[in-house]
Amino acid sequence: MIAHAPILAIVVPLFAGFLTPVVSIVAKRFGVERARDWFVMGAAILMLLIVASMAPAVWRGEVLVYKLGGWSPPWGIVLAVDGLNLLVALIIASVVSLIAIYSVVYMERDSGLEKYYTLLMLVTAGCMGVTLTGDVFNLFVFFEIMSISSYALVAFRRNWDSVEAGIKYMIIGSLGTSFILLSITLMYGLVGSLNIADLAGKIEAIKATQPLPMIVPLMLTLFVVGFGIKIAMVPLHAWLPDAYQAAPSAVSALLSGATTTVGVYAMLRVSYMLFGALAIGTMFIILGLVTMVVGGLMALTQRDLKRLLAYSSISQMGYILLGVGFGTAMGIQGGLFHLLNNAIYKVLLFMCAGAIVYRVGTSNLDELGGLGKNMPITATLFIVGALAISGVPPFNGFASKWTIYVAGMEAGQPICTAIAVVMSALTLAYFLKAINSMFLGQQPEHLREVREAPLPMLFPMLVLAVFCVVLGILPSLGMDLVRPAQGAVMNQLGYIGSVMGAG
Amino acid sequence: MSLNYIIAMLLFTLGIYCLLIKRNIVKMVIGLGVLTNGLHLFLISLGYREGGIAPILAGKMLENGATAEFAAAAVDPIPQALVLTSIVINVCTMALALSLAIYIYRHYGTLNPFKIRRLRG
Amino acid sequence: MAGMTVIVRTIGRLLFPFLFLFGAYIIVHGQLTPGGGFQGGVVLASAVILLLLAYGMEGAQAKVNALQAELADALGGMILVWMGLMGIIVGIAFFQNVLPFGSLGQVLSAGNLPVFNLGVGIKVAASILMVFYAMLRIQGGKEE
Amino acid sequence: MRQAVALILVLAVGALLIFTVNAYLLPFGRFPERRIGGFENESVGKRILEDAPITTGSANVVTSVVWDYRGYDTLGESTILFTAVCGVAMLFRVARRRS
Repeated sequence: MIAHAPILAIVVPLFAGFLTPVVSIVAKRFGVERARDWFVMGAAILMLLIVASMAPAVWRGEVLVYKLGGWSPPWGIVLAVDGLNLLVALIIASVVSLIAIYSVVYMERDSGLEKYYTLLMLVTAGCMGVTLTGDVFNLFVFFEIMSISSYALVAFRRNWDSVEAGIKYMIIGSLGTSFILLSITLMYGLVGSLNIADLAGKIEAIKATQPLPMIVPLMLTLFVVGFGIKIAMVPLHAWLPDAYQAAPSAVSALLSGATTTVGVYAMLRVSYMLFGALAIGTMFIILGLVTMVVGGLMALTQRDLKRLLAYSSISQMGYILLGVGFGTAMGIQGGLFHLLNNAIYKVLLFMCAGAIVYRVGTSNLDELGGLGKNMPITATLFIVGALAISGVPPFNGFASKWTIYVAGMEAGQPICTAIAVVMSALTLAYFLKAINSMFLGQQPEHLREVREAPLPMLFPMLVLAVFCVVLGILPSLGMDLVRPAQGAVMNQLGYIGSVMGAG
Repeated sequence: MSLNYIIAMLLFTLGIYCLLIKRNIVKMVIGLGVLTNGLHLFLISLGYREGGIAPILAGKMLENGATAEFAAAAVDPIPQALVLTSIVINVCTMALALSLAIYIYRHYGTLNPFKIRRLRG
Repeated sequence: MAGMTVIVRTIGRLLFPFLFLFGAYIIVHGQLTPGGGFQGGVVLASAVILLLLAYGMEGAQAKVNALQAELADALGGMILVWMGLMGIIVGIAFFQNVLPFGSLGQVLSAGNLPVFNLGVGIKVAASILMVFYAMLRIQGGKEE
Repeated sequence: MRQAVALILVLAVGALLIFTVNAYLLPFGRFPERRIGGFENESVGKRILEDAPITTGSANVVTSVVWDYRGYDTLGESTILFTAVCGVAMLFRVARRRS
């Protein structure tokens, strides 16, 4: 079965998605509605195990190539798993498993839960498909699965805010995916192939012609705009705060932990693999700085917890782009490590916000206060997450941000490093403000009776907080996780060779 | 310069223009449709060859087993397959977008995206 | 939905079997002629939607009700999934052809392809019907 | 004002696209040809046209691409259909709040 692991990692959530409506009908008939939740949870954990089973081979430096339908690389679709894919797949599978556990209690007051779980599994299948595929059109198809199900999930509660956020996200997101499709079309017209490795080799040859054909930077721009919408790079970020604020917190956590990670992955894979030698580093540095600064400044003025987290999410994307943009081994390593850490503490923070919304019913900072006494565990976990995201030692955010700073100094970009340090301090400032107005200070009368969040919600939060601390104390552990991915980003020829050689 | 490419790209940009300028969500969704259809037209045009036949083995060629002759005459099948996929994706996006538009109208009583602004800051 | 005049109703009733047959033809001849599962499925769905327009919700639900559509959707999905998995079970690769090819140009040829077309035809017809039913449920701004 | 800016932006994008497409992609109606790089004989579509009737047994090459060479894409496509149906059904669900 190990040989089929790449396809099974996609097929398990996909089939779980197809089966969830059937399972919930059957479960309802037998009066055990919870069976549906257990089924989804089981599928997510099974997926995590399958992804983990690929790890030893990939960390040895192999590229796992799976030929769908038995067609050799350029003719059919292949799945190709190298270090980068594996890291992202691990992040997604873990995040989804934790969110499946968290949703059991958090979502129990909503109607239409079988649809929620179906869409959750389909988002997962889409993320996995984008992550593991080695074919650029297939990447687009699964990107659409991921996008369409996340549009639906954002609008899940159907109230005023969420339909507004849903339609905004949908229109902006669809524009982005059509840019991606246009770029894929141009590639097909240019070289007549759709396989990423094959395209990489051929575009490399085209780039060698003098002068550089204008179509190559055009395709790159279209890809960056398309994926940039998904990761909310700054001029394209308008949808994100609305979507994160209006969606249920579990969905906000999913979007910040899984879909943005996939967006970064797709951007890295496409830009470094297909357009490696162009000046993409400088472009990423500039975009990263702008994203970081604008996201941070906007977060300062927010009065809603989830909106604040959304803007800080934008700001963290800037760090990742900055680290990756330095282009050195250390910079890419720092950027990918930050990608991992961002998924961990961002999901943690959104889960804490969800716990507060679950108990109090609002995420407006003006209406909260003095909750530290009532919800001590949630408060502690939120503070852990907030310190981690602000880059305070000994938490994981510090380790990755430090790597990015060092990489920046080594790459001869002290100004970028200085801006990043300042923005990190700013992050601490607005998180302190949020902590102050939520957990400290005057407690309004109506919050006296608030109780601690239930255990099934606390458990995934605890797991994530433990990761925050462990990766902060032992940063080398995280570095070991990330190093194969960094090797994969920089090893274009190896990837082409392994995939094309598999035929 | 070929007319097919130009018109396809014009449709694409017309769709973008529609998305930027229209003040009605349904019209924006129509713009999205125009944009995608431009792309489909472009994709199909990429695989065309002068005087080509549809990539379906039929009639005399099928009886004679003339696959080599067929391969030299038929148009590219891959863009057609991609367009089939893309059309379905487009239909799905539209179905969901129009459903959301129905909900928007029920809540807000308007389809003007500039009036639908509860979330801000 | 109330339904329409007697002219529309009569023509709808007369056309329904032909549309259904045409849809089935497109699906079954997917590997021989232009068309296939998606296109045929849409034609099948349009046959039922014609009834829906002519006779209203009840007329269409008498042929295919919402639960049947949901089950057909699941059935179509399962056919695709199982044909895909057959490749793994037989021991080659996901989506690999496992059935014999037959002779080129016959209705029963091309291995897995007719089965896939059949599955996706059922699935598309059911899905499009479900979208229509779901949207009609809140017709007039009021939930049923 | 907004209209003018949008119009100029769109015209610029359109002109860029039309120029690039005509300058670098294959000339219309010359399918296996490629303008730069000389990948004419490596075009995937060309090879599939030659092989498909034999390797998949289907007379309709588009169907054999849709369901065999790129069958996995089509599985994704039907998943999208399922997703959209699920999303629409989710939006129009009858709310039955638990007490």
